Amino acid sequence: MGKDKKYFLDEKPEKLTYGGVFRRINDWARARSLWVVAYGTGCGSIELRPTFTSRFDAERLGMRMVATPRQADVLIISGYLTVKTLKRVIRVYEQMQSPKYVVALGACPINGGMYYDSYNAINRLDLYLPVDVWITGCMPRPEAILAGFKRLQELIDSGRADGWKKYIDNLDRYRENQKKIIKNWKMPNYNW
Amino acid sequence: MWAKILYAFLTLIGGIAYGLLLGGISRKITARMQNRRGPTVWQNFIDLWKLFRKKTAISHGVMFYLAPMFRLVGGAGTFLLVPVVVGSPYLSNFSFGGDLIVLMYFMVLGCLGMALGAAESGHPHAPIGVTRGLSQMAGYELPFILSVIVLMVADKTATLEGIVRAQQGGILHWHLFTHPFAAAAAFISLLGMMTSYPFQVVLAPQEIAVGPPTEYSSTFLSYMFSGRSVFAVAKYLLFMNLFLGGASNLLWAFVKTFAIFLWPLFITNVFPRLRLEQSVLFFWTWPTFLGLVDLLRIYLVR
Amino acid sequence: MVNPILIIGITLGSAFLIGIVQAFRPRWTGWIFYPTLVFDFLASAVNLYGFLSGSIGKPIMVKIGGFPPPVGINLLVGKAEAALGTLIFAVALLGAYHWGRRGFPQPQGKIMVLFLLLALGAAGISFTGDFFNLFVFVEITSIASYGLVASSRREEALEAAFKYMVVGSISSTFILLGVVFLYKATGSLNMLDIGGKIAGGFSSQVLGLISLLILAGLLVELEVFPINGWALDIYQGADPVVVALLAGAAVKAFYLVYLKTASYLALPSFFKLSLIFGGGTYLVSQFFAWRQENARRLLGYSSVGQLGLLILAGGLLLSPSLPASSRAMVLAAVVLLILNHSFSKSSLFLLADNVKGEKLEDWKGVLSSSPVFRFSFTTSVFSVAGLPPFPGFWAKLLLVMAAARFSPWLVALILAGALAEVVYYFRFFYLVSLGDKKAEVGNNLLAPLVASLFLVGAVPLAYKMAADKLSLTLPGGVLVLLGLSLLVYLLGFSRLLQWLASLGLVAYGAYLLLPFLKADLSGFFLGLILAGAAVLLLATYPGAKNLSSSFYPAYLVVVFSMAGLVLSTTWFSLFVFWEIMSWASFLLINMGRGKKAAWIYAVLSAAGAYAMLGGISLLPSPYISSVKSPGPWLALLLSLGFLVKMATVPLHIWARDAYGESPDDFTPLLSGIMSKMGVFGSALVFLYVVINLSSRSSFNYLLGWAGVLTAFFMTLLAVFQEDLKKLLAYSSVAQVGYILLGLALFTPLGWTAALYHTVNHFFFKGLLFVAAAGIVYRVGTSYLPHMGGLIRRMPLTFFASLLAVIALAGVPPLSGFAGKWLLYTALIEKGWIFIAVVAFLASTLAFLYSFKILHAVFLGQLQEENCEVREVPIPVAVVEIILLIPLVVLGAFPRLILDPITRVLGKVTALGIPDLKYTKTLGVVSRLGHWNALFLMVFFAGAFILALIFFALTSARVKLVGQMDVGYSGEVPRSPEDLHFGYGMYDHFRRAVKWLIYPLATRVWRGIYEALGAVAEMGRRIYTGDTNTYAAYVIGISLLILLIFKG
Amino acid sequence: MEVLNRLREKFEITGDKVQRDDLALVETTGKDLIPVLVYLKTYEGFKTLVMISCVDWMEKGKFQLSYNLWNPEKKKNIIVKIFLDRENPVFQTIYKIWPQAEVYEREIHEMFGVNFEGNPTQDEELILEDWEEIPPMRRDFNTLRYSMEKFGEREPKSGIIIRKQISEQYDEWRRK
Repeated sequence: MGKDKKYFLDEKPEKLTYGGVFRRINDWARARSLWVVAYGTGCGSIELRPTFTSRFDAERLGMRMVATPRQADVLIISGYLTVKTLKRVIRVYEQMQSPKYVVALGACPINGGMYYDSYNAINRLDLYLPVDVWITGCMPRPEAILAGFKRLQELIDSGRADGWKKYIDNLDRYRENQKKIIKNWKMPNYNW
Repeated sequence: MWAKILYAFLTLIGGIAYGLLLGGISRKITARMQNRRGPTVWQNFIDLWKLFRKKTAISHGVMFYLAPMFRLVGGAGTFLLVPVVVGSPYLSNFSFGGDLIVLMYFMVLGCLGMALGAAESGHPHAPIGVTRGLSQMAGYELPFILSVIVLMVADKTATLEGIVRAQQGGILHWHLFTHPFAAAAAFISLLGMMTSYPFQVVLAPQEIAVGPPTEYSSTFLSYMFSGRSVFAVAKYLLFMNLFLGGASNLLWAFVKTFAIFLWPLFITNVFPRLRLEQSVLFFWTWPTFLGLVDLLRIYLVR
Repeated sequence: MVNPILIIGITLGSAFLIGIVQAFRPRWTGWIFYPTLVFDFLASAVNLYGFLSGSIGKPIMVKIGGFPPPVGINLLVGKAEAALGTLIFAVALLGAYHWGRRGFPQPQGKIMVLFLLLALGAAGISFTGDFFNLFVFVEITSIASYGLVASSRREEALEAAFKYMVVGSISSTFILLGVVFLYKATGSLNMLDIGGKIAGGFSSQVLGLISLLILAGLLVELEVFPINGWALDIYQGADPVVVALLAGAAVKAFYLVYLKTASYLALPSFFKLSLIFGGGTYLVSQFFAWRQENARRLLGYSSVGQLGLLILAGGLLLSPSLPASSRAMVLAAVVLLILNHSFSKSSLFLLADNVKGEKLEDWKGVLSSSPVFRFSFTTSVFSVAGLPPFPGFWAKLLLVMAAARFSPWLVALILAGALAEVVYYFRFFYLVSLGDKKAEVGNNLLAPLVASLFLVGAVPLAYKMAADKLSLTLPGGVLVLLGLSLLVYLLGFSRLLQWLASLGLVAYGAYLLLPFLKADLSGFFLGLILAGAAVLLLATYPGAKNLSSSFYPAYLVVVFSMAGLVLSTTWFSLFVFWEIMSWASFLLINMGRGKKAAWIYAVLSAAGAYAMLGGISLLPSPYISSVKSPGPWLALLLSLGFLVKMATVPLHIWARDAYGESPDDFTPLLSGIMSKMGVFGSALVFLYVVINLSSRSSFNYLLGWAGVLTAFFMTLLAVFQEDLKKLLAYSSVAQVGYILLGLALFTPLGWTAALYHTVNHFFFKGLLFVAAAGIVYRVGTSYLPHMGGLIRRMPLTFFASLLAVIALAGVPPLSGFAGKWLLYTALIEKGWIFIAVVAFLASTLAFLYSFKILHAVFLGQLQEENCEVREVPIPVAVVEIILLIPLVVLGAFPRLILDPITRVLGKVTALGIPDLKYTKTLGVVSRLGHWNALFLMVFFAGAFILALIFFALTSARVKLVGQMDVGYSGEVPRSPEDLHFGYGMYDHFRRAVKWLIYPLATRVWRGIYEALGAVAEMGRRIYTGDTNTYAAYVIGISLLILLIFKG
Repeated sequence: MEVLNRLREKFEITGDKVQRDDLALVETTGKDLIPVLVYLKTYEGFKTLVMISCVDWMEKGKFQLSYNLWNPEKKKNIIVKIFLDRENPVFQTIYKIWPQAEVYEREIHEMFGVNFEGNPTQDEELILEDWEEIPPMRRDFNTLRYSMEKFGEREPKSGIIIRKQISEQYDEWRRK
């Protein structure tokens, strides 16, 4: 990994404060402009398609799918998460720019769901990433997802969706958990 | 002079706002065409503010850092070189800065700057998008140049004011009607310029993320966003002045640019996407042929 | 004065003596052999000096046996004879020395005798004043030759000797028959006597037949086509020293006697005979040599060709309708041709003796083996191929000018032959300079060196002769500078010293040429050349670079010949400098990697130049500024050379590789300034040659299309180029296409655009090529996909390249836009709207490669192997900064250049000044539109800075991340290569335009070359190598001559 | 299916069964498998390899490899089975007959630990990255215990006890 040092920034993100002059209006705008990174991690991502297209039309809430984590605000963990996917999810999450939010769909991210005894699917997502909103069900219907997003908007609007802050504050602990199951950590220490 | 700059600045703010609003309207119209409600027309303002007030941003180097400024200034410069209302002391912007030729080259500056910044991001999708965009530009420039040259030769002037003045005196003097083939060619090439749907391979979110701005985030993106909006407005204004007889007051300017704005919007919602070589060859055949018809007419009549 | 009989007597005596001495003391033979030759040479030289200095007034007449001329045998030695004798013995001496160093073939004494006899016979042929004596000497020469040729004892040599013997016997028979009949008819054998009788009105029915018999015999000896197969076999098979003497000198004696006989016998159709056989031989042999793979036989073809040219010139001399002034030109040309051919060919044959093997392949790498070899070879090849400043060039110039009075077709023939000669000689040169290994060559190089030094020494003489005859004046200052440039070669032990000397010399040149820096067209270009050369020379700082020791001399020669070119007042002078520039640049390009490119460049340059020369020879007046009005075709001919230099479609095929693979330090000059010489020349053509209105419009329109198509296609090709320098090469050619378009418009505005672009193109393309040189030097490759991300390592170069590319793309607010604006305004004003459309499209395409340059080199991912690359060397950086400033300053204040251009155009009366006004608010105002450069610059800079400040104040926390921290679908990229988009950047676009970039021109040119080569190959079959066939040819052709020209 | 008759004539067939009209099962020995496959592909028109699967017969100490072939013209399936020794599961690759077999073999190697000699890519990771245990689809692999150890607790304490019991029962059952 020594060679990669010059190619990746090996520096911890700084802790951020939450507030400022425009706090109210910022939160209001953030709540109404949620850009979702289009990354289907599990079976639940099939529910996202109706959510975002004509039938349920999440765009009326100001939501959009974007293709790159750099521009996204929301990361959706749609269902079970395998170890292999988790590595990518961590990298994607860390490449998003703050403030950023995580929404977990279905039972699997909560406690493993029907894959509780799988050799490959993690049991609890919040050990590895700060989750702002859980939406239960296996799978949750688009209505439920929309309700979840509504909840996320409320949280953001009231300034309580601060998972991104928690993640930076407790980065070492999260990293410890992550490294526990990702034995061979082939990523840079900090993904930017 | 300072007053002029102030007016121009105000127009610019108005232009950006108008561009954002048009973007919102287009999203709304698209939504209605797809039988859904869609976001509010102010959605783009909200997005812009959110992006502008993001907490963190990443940069990949100097050009990456400067590119949004290039984009914004290029877009704004283009906008400011086009008079909104010809002859008006308040709304003719900086059209003394140059004529149509200047404008056509100045338009490239912002795109080129942004392309360089995007390329510095080191993300392969960015230069892929840029090369696609430039290639497509080589496609749509041909019919556009043809029609612009038709107008310049017909009106014996290269200034936008001159071209607008040549169209005064009734709707039938508009170049849209006096040079219908050239106008058709130009309006088809407008589709390419706006990267609206049959010619949308440049951004192609499904395959190359969003092309050039893949790595841009936060405040950088907000600059690009506003630059893009005002650039679009500048193009509408340019087409208004070239083909729709300019505007005699602000209201007319709104109406005409809105009409022009609807054209690519309607096309974009009903067409699938062409591959790059298809779109280039398309531009080099039918619209070019249309443009040549008028060019030949001008050449023979002269 | 030395009595010529002494030469003959002593030589004969020595020959006998050697025969005797050899029997007792074989080693002593040399003590007789060499002094004899030295004596012969000195005696002839003394006589020649006497004739030249005037101390010997009239020809020396030697009576033998005391009988007066008509009855007794006599020798008649005039100026020509003395000169030829000197030449023969000089060559013989060189050959003998060479042999001495190498070791004589055995049996030594006999060979020496034969050698002496050969020289003696050749001298005797030229000295004699008697037809029967002539026959005797011919026999002596022939027999000596048979023996010498056979002496090398190779199979081919024996065979050749046998063929020669058969053919020579036939020829001798003809001569003897002729002499016998001549005596019967006239009752005399003395040449003068017979000449006098014939001039006095003596006539006889058989006289014509007799003369033809003698001449036919001589023509066989003169190796005319198609009865020269035996000669080629000798050249190929015999000992090179013998060949050097035979081809270099002995044949010239036959030539002299041919001329003398023809003029004494005064048959009216002689000149036709000579023209036909001379021209035919010349053209055919130059042409047949194209595919020749045997070096010695190739040189043989060349010799035969040169002889053909001499016979052709002789035909011109014999022509009754040639004016006296032209006759003097032809005479001078003949002298120069003989001189040139003797020394260059003996040098080449003696060099060939040093190379093992005869195939061209065996010659690979000999150029790098030793500097002496390189010098002799280059000089000889240049001279024999007729390149300046060597005598061969002047001879051809004189001959062409004289022939132009006679017939344009003759000019075409001479030039076609000259071109064919360049083709194969430079193929030879290209093959020789190939190869990385040093070939093993002998070290017996003194004799060829001396021969080539003779050539160099003959340059002033040749120049003087040509200048007298053509009333040619070259700018003296420039000649001095050119001479000094060559002296820089002597500093070859240290590149640094050479560099400093070059800088000093350019400064001195600027000082010397300062008076010419006026506000006219020449002054404009002169300023560009001097300032540009100084700046670009600065960037060639030798440092650790591996420059050839002849780099700086050649560089300076290019620079100063360009200066001479723009200062020329006559077309001759322009042509001379043009040729010097072409060949110096050829040498420079040949120093790079692209040897083949250099060859193609040489061939195309020569083709263009010879077309130009043909055009010049047909012009009514040689003065440039005298206005003339020939048809558009002549103008096209005249401008063909310029078009080649500008690499206009379809003559562009040399450009990519020549630019791309020439030495990196030379390319900026090539692109920035040298290509502008084509612009200068075309400007002259537009201004002074085509002034007839109707022909001008069609000619200009044609060239306008040529310019715009060049711009379009070259831009398109640049888009798909994967090599930095080749990309820039295409771009450069395309930009010159715009300039040509501007010139072709022939409106004040068009010319303003062209001249503005000329200057501006120097700035940005010079900058880009200098930067490319620095990058290639640091990175070690010019292959684009191997670069990328260099902005982190070379920020200054990136910044400079960025500005240059913006200027190149013509985007305001930098300086490049002005050229575009002026050009389009001019185009639309003139009404060339279809051209305008293509030009616009081409400049749009330029954005594609502009982005490619910056992205592929500087942006994207920094490759692993380039992580330690440093910024370009300091001199390069300094030059970058120097060239950077005008891009910005001119962008804001275009009038800094526009005003001088207006002044220059004011001098050009045919055009008038451009219709541009300057106002404070609108900036530059044309009839069509306006453009406020300063405002745009201020606005852009101001708005940019404002936006930047606002951004810095309001933005989120910006973190500079690592180069591979990109959103890569959650994956961790493995290496920069995976992420870099560098190869095949516009493949999608290529799919759209592949029908446009089909390499048609290359295929067509190659097809023409191959087809001609195939024809030459077929033609060569007439030399069956069979003695019977040769004899049949000889008899058949002689009979044909007799039948056709009898009356 | 008359194919079976022909097979029986030519090769050593240890068992066969016609499951449906269009599906037959053939059992053969390791040394005859590849000839059988080549024969089926070349002469009988079973041109497509649908899949290769593996079954762990832990009690018998065998792995069963099933090669599922498809005759697109006659619309017939045939499954050729062989048994391998569970302790030392080694077999030849057939990727030269059907290139797509390479990936199936790779997966079986990863999931069951069967070695396919000659398969160039079988040691590369397919699904499991950095796997250190015994292959997870072997029946003696206790996936629940693995999940508990690796991914931690799932529910409050009581739940853990229940899961522990389950996993112990599982282990006992294995031992039988």
